[in-house]
Amino acid sequence: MLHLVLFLVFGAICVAGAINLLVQSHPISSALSLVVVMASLAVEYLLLGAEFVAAVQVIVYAGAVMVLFVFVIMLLNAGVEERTKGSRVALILGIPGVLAGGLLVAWVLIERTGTATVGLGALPGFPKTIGNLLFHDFLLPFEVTSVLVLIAIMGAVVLASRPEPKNPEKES
Amino acid sequence: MTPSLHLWLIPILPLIGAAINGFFGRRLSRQTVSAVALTFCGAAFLMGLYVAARFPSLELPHAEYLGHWIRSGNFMVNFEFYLDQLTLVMLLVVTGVGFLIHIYSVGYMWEEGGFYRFFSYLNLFMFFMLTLVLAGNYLQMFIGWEGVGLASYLLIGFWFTKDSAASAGKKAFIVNRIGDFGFLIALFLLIKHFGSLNFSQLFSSIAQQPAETAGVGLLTSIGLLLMVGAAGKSAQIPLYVWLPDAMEGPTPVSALIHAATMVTAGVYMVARSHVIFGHAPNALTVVAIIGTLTALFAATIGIAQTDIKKVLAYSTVSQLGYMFMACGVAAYSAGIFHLMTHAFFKGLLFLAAGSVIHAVGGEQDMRKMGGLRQYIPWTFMTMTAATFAIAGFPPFAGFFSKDEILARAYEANPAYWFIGVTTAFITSFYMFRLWFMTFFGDYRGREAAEHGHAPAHGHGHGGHGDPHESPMIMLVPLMILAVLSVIGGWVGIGGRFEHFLSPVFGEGATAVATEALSRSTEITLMVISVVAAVLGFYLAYVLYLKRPELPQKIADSLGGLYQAVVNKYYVDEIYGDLFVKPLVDGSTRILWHGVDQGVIDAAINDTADGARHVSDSARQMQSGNVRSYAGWVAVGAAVIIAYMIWMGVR
Amino acid sequence: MNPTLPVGADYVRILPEIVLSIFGMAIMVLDPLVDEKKSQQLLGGLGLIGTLAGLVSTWIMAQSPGFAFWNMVQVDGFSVFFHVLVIAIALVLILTSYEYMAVQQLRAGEYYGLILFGLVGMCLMSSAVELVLIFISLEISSISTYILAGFRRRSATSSESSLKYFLLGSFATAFFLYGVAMMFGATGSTNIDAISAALNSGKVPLLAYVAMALMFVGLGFKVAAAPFHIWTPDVYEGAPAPVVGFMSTAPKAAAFAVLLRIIFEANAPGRFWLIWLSAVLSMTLGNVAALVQDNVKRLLAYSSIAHAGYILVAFAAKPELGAPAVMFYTAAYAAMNVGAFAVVSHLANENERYVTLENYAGLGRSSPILAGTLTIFLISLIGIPITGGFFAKFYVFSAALQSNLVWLTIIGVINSAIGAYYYLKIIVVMYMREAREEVPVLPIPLALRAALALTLAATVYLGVVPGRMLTFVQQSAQQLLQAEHTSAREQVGNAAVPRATQ
Amino acid sequence: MNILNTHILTLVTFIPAAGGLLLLLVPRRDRDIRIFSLIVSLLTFGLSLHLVARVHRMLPGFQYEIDRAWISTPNIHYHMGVDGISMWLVLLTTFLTPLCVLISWNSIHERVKEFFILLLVLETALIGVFTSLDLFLFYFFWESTLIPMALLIGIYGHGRKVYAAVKFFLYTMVASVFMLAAVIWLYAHVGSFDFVTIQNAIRTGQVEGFSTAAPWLFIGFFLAFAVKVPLFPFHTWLPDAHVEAPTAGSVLLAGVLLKMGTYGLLRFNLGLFPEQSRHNAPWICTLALVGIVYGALVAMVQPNLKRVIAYSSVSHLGFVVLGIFSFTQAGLNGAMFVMLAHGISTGALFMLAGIIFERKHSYEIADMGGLATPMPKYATFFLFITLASVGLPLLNGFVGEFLVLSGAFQANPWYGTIGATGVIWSACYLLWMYQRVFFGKVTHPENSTLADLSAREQLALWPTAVAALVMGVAPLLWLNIIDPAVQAALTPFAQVASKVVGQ
Amino acid sequence: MVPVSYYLILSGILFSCGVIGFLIKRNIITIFISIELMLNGVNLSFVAFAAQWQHLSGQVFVFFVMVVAAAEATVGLAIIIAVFRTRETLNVDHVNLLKL
Repeated sequence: MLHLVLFLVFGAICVAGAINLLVQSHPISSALSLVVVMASLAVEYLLLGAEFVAAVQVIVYAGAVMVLFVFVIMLLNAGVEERTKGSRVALILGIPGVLAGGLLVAWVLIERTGTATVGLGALPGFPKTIGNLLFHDFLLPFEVTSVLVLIAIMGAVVLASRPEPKNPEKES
Repeated sequence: MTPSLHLWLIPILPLIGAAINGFFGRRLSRQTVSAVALTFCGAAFLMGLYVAARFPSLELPHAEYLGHWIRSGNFMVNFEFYLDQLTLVMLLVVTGVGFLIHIYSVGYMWEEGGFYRFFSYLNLFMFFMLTLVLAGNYLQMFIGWEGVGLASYLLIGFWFTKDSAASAGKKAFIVNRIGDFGFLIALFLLIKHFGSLNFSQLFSSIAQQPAETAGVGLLTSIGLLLMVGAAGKSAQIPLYVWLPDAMEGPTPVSALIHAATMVTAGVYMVARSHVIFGHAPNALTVVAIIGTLTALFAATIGIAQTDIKKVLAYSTVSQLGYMFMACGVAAYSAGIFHLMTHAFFKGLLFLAAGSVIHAVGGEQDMRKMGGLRQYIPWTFMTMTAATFAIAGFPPFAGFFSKDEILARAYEANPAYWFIGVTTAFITSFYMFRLWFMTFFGDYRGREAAEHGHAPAHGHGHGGHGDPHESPMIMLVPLMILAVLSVIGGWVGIGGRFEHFLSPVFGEGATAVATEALSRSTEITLMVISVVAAVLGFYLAYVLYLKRPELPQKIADSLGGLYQAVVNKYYVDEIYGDLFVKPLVDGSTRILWHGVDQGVIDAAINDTADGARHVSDSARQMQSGNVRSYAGWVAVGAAVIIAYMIWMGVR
Repeated sequence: MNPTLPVGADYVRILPEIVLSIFGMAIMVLDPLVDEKKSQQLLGGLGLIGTLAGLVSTWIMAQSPGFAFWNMVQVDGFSVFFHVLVIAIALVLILTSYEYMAVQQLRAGEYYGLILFGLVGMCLMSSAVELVLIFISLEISSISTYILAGFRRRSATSSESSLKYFLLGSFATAFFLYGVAMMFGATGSTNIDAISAALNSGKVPLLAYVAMALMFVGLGFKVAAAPFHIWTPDVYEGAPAPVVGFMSTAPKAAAFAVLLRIIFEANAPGRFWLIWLSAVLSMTLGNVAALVQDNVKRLLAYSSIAHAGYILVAFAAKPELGAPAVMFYTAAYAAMNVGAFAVVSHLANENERYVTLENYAGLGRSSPILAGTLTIFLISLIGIPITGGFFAKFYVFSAALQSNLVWLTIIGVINSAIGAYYYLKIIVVMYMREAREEVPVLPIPLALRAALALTLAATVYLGVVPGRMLTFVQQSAQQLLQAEHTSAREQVGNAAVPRATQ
Repeated sequence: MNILNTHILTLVTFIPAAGGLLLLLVPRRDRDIRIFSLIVSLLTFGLSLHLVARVHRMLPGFQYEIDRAWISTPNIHYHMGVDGISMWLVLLTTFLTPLCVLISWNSIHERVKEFFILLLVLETALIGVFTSLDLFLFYFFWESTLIPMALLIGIYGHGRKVYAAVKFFLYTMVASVFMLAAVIWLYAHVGSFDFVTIQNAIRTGQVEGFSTAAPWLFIGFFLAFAVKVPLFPFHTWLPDAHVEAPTAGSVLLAGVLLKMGTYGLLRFNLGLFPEQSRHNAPWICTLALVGIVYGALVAMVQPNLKRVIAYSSVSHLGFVVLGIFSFTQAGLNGAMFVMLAHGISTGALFMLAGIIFERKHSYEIADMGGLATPMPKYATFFLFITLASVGLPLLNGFVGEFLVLSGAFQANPWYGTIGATGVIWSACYLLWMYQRVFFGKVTHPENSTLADLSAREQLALWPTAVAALVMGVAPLLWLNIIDPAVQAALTPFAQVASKVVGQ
Repeated sequence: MVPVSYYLILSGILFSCGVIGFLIKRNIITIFISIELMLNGVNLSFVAFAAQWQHLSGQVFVFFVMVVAAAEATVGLAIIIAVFRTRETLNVDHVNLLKL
C-alpha cells in the first residue's frame, strides 16, 4: 500500500515535471523541470530496489549532466522561446502519431503485463552486485564506454573551439 | 531434251549494255554510247531471231534453268526461262520494236544532256522486260514486272529538273506498286495453296482443279488479284491514271514503254495465267468488264485532249482495254494479236509524234500545229499509216486484230461488242482529229513562237523557224514500223496467228469459237466496225477540216460535260482528294502530330513531367525543419507499432 | 563457472578494436605535439597505418573464431566480413581526406582520431551479440559521425547538418533503446541468442512485437530506410564530402549487420510486411526524390536511401538467401559509393563550392580520368553488368525471386530503372554539356589516386569475378544463421540472481 | 584450325575493344587514330569471315562454341557460340563498323580518340550480344551497348543531342530491367544462366512454377526487345536518337542495334517460351502490322531526311517482327533476311544522309532540292540504296520482305495482306523523299556548288551497294545457312511449320 | 505490491512527453532536454523490467544509458554551441539552410 502511495505521489510529481517541461517557455525552466523529473524518478528506482542506479541518477545525471545544460543555457544567453510556426507536420501528423502510438503501447503494457506485480525493493541492485556484473559480465561494454567518453571529449574540443584555425581556443 | 538455247543471254545482253553505259558512259562519246546500246539491244534482237529460227526444232514449252534464287524450307524459286509460242511473240515484239526505238532514240536524244544515262536506262528496261517475258515462274516475272516499273520511273523522270516529270515518274511507280500489291497477294495465295510459283508445276496442278463457276473461290481470288496487278501495269480502270502523266518522259520512252511493250505486260501476264483464269470464269468476266469500260472511258477522254501525246496516251489506255476485253472473253490469242499490232502502230504513232514534236521545236499542243504535211512528209506518211491502222481501216494491221476481238466479244456478250464498236468509232474520230489538226490546215505554230514561247524542256532544237524533217536515223525506224503497221495484221488472216498460239491457249477453245459464229454474222460485224471507223473519219474531217469553228460551239453547248471530258473526268482530282490528301494530311495531323507526338511522346514526356512533379512533392517532405522530421519519425513509428501490434494480436 | 578474468583469446577476439583504439589515442596524444603543417601528413599517415593494422589484426582475429568476454562478442565469418568492410572503407576515407582536409584547411588530428574511434564502434556492432554492447557501440559510431558531419566548422551548413543528425539521431536512439527495454521486458534477456531462444520457443509475447517495431525505428533510422530516411539528404548535403562517403557506407554497413543479427538470427516476428513496405518506400522515395536534384551530394544522398531500400528487399527474402545478398550488397555499395564521394570531394574544392551538377559540366573534357572513374561508379550504381552494383542488385533480386517475392522484385527493378535517370544525368552533364563557368580541377594527389584505384578495383572486381566474395558471404551467412543451433551456450552469466517467475 | 575455331568468337568479339584500349595509348594524332581504328575494324571483319568460311552449313545447332566457367556463384559461364542466325548478325556488325570508321573520317573533329574508342567498344558490345549463349553474358553485352551509344549520341550528336541520348538510354534501360527480372527468375529457378541448359530445362518441364510464371517472363523479355526493335508504340525514341546522332552512330543504331531486339525475340522469346509466343502472336503481329503501316505513313510526312529513314526503320522492323511471329519457315527466314538487308540499306542511307550533312549541316528536306544536278554520283548511290530499301526485286530488300509476307500470309492471310501494303507505302515515302531531295531545280543557290562524293565516301558506300545487289541476286548464300538454324528454332512449332510450308 | 505495468505506463508517459517536447519545442536546448526526458522514461522501463524478471542486467543497462546520455550531452551541447556561433539563433525553425 505504502509502495503504491509512494509510487503514485512521485509518479505524479514526475508527470507534472514532464508536463511543466513542455509548457515552460524558458529553457532554464525546462531544464529545472527535468531535474525535478529525475529526482522523483530516483525515488521510483529506490522503490524498485535499484539503489545504485538511484544514486547515480541523482549524482551524475541530475547533478552533473543537468548542470552542463544549465551552464550552456547561460553561456548562450538563451532567452524565452519564440513561438515560430516552422512545422505543420510536427503538429498535424506528429502529435496525433505520438498519442496514437503511446496509447497503443500503453494498451499493450496493461493488457500483457497487467498481472505481474513487484514488491517494494523487488530487485535489490546493491552497488556490489552491480559492480560484480559491471566488471565481469559487462566488462567489455564498460571498457568500451571509455572510447565513447574519449570521443565525446574530442568532439567537444573540435566543435566548441573557435573555428579560426590560427588561434585555437579550446573550451569545455 | 532439247539443247540449251542460252535464253539467259537475251535479257543479260541489254543489262551488260546498261552497265557499261551506266558506269562509263559519262566518259564515253555519244557515238560510243549509242554503239554500245544498239549493239547489245540488237544482239538481243538477233538472239530472238535465232530462237525463232530454232523454234520448229524445239520441244515446247522449252524451259531452261539457270540457278536457285530463293529457298526457304521446301519452297524454292529458281532463275529459269520458259519459252513457248506466246513467249516468242512477245520476245520478237519487244526486241524488235525495242531495237527500232533504240535506233530512233539515237537521233531524237542526240542533243540531250544525260545521253548515256538515257541509253543505260533504256537498256535496263530491255533487260527487265525480257526477264518478264522469258520468266519461268511468277516471281521471276515479278522481277521484270517491278523492274520495268523502275525503268519506267527512271525514264519518265529523265528530265528530273522538271517537277512535273519527277512527279509523273513517282506517280507511275507508286500506282504500279498498288497493282504489284495485288500481284504479290496472288503469289502468296499460290504459294500457300500450291507451294510453287513455277509455271509448269503450277499450271499442271491447277489444271486438275475443278473450275470455280460460282462465287469467289481460291482461283477466282487469285485471278482477281492478278488482274489488280495487270490493271496497274497496263493502266486499266481504276489504276490508269499514271499513264497519261507518263508522257512527261522523252517521246521514245512513251513509244517503247508506255505504248509498245511495258504496258502490255499486264495483258501478257493475264494471257500467261490463262489456266488460272480458265478455272475462274467469274474473274474472267471482271477482266472483260474492266477492259471494256476502260476502252470506252479512255477513248472519250481522248476526244478532248489537245496535247498530241496525251491523245495517244489515252488511246493507248483504250487499246489496252480492248486487249483485256479479249482476254476477258478468253480470246487470248486475239488479245495477243492486238498487242502485237498495237505495238507496231502505237509505237509508230508515238515515234511519229516525236518526230512532229521534234520538228516544231518541242511543241506538243496540237492547236499550235497544223499543215505540217508539207514540212515533214515522211513523218506524215508514216503517221498516216499508223492512224489508219489504229482506226481499223482494212487492210491495215489494226483492222484484223480489232475485228478479231470484236467478233469474239460479240460471241461472248453483244454488250461488249457494242461498247467495243462505239469505242472504235470514237477512236477513229479522235485519231483523225489528231491527224487533221496536225498535218492539215495552216501551220499555227509561228505566232506562238513569236509570243516568246520557249520549249518546255530545253530540247536544244530551238523553237524558231519552220518545222523541219527529222534525220534519217529517226525516219528509218518510222518507215519500218509503218510497213509493219500495214502488213503486220496479215499474219492473222485465216486464223493463222491463232493457230500458232493454240498450243499455248488450247486448240479446242478457238476451234469451237470460230464455228460458233456463222460466216455471215462475222462479215456483218466486220462491216459494222469498218463503218464505225469511216464515220469517225468523216466526223473528224467535218469538224476539224471543213468547219473548224464547230468544235468550239459543240464544246460550248455541252458545257459541263465537255469540261469534265477535258479535265479527264476529274479523276486525278478525285483521287487526290479521296486518297492522297487525306493520307498526307492524316499522316501529318493524326498520326505524326496526333498519335506520335500527341499521344505516345506526350505520354512519355508527361510521365517524365509527372515524375518530376512527384519528385518535387516527394522533396517537400524534406522541409529542412527538424521538428517536421521528428514528426515523420514519430508517425512512422506509430504506424509500425500499430502494424506490429496487429501482427502480434492476430 | 566463468573465469573471473578475461583470457588471451578474449583479447584476440577484439584485437582490431584494441588496435584501432590505440592508434586513435596515439593520434590524440600526438595532435597537440606536432605543428599544423606536419600534423596533416603525420596524423593522417598514422591513421592510415592504424587502419592497415586494423586489417591485419582482423586477420589475426579471424583465426580464432568464437565468443569472448562472456558471450559479449562473437567472432565468426560474419563479423570478420564487416570488420574488413568498415576498416577498408575507413582506409579509403583516410586516403581521400588527406587532400580534402588540406584544401578545406581543417584541423586534422581529431578528425583521424574520430574516424578510428568510430571504427571501434562499428566493428563492435558487427561482432556484438549483446544488446548492451550493441547499444554502446552504436552510440560510439553515431556520436563520432555526428562530430565528423560538423567538421567544417566555418560552414553554417556543416554545423546545421551536424545538429540535425545529432538531434534526430538521438531521438531515434531513444526509440531503439525503448525497443531494447521492451525486448528485455518481453524475454528477460539482452543477449541476442537468449532472445532468439525465447522468441523461438512457443508463443511470441506481444511486447516483443512492440519491441521489434521500436528497434526497427532506431535501426531503420541508422540505415536511412523509409520512413526514417528524412534526415539523410540534409545531413549528407552539409557534411564534408569524404565523410558522407564514409557515413553512407560504414556505419550503415554496421547497422545492417546489427539488423541482420536481430532480424535473422533472432528471427524477428511479424517482420515481413514491415520490411516489404519499408523497402518499397525507401526505393521509391529515394529514387523519385533524386530525380530533380542538382546538388550532387544531395542526389547521392537520395540514392543512398534507394540503395537502402534495395538492401531491405533482401531482408524480406528467406534468411539463407537474404543474408548473403545483404552482405554482398553492402560491400559493393561501399566500393562504388565511397569511390563516387572520393571524386566528389576532390572536385568540391575549397569550402565545397563545386558540388552542383552545373559544376560537373565539361568534366569529361577537363579531367577525363576523374570523369571516367566517376562514370564507372555511377554505372555500378545504376547496376549495369560487370560492375559490383550489378551483382549486388542481381543477388538481392535473385534472393527475392527465389523467395517468391515477385512484386517486390518488379518494384525493385522498375526503381532501378528510374534510378538510372539521375545517375545518367551526371554522366550526361560530364560529357555532353559544356562548362558555363570555369571550374578549377586540382591535380589528383597520390593518395586520392590510390583511393580511386582501390575503390575502382573493388567495384570491377566484384563485378567481374564476384565468385569468391559470394562464396565467402554465403558461408558467413550460414554461420550466422546456424549460430543458434550450434551453440549450446550457457546463459549470460549474471546467474548470481535467481530468475523470478512471473 | 581447331584452336582458331574455338577462339574465333572470343577474338572477333574482343578485338575491337582491345583495339579501343590500345587506342588509349595512341597519341592524339587524329590521322593515326583513324587509320588505327580502320585497321582494327577491318581486322575484325577479316576474322569474322572465318566464321562463314568454316561454318558447317547444314548443322542447325551452335557452332564455334566456347564454354568456360567464369563465376561459380552465380553459375555464370563464358559461353559463346553462333548459329546461322547470329552468325550473320555478327558479320553485319563487323561489316558496318569499318564503313562507320570511314564515314566518320572527316566529320568528327573533336575528341576524335574518344569517338573511335567508343565506336570500337560499341562494336564489341554488339558482337557480344549476338555471340553470347549465357544469359548473363548476353545481358551484360546488351546493357553495355547502351553507354557507348548514348555517349556517341550525346557527345558527337547535334541539336537536342542530350535529350535524345537520355531518351534513348532511359527507354531501353527501363525496358531491359524487365528482362533482367525475367533472367533472374530463370536463374533462380533453373540455377544456370546457360541458354541451352535453360531451354532444355524448360522443354523437359523441369522448371518449377514455370507455367504460371511463363506469361510474365515472356512479357519481361518481350518488353526489352520490343523497345529495342522498336515496335509500335515503343518507337518514339528512335527518330529522336537518329536525328541527333552522328552518322556512325545512326548507322550502327539502325544497322545493328535494332536487330538486337528482333534477334532477342527470335532467340529468347521463341526459343524459351514457344507456347507463350504462340499465345501472344496475334497481338504482337497486330502491333507489327500497325508499325509497318504507321511507320510508313509517318515517315511519308517527315520534313527531315533522317526522320524519314528513322520511321522507315520502324516500318521495316515491323516486317521482321511479323515474320518472326508468323512461326513459318518462310517468315523466319524472311525476318532474318530483312534484318540483314535493312542493316545494309538503312546503314547506307544514314551514311548518305551523313554525307549531305557534312556539306550542308542540315537534314531538313526543305533545305535541299535538285541535288541530282550538282551531285550526280551521290544521287545515283542514293537512288540505288533507296530502291534496295523500297524492296525492288534483285536488290536485298525484296527477298526478305517477300519471304516475310509470304510466311505471314501462310499464318494468316490478313497479316500478309495488310503487311503487303507496306510495299506501297515504302514506295510512297521513299520516292517522295527522293524527289524532294534530288529532283527539280536547285532551289537553294548555295546547293549548286556542293561537291560530289569523294573517293573515301565512295569507298564507304560501294561495299553497301555491292552487298545490296549480291544479297538480292544470290540470297541463297545467306539463306542456306540461315535456313537450318531457323528450322531448329521452329522445332517447337513443328506442326505449324510442316502444315504451312512446302508441299 | 504494485503492478509492473504502473511503472511501465509511467515510463511510457515520460517517453511520450519527451517525444511531444521534441515536436513542439523551438529552442534547441529544450529539444535536447526532451530527448533526455525520453531516455529517463526508458530507464524507468529498464528498472521496472529488471524487477519483474529479477534480472540485474536491466539496472546495468540503465547505468550505461546514463553514461551514453552524458557523452551525448557533451557532444550535443558542443554542437549547439557551434550552431549558435554560425547562426546566432537557438530556434530550430530557423536552422533550415539544408532542405528539399
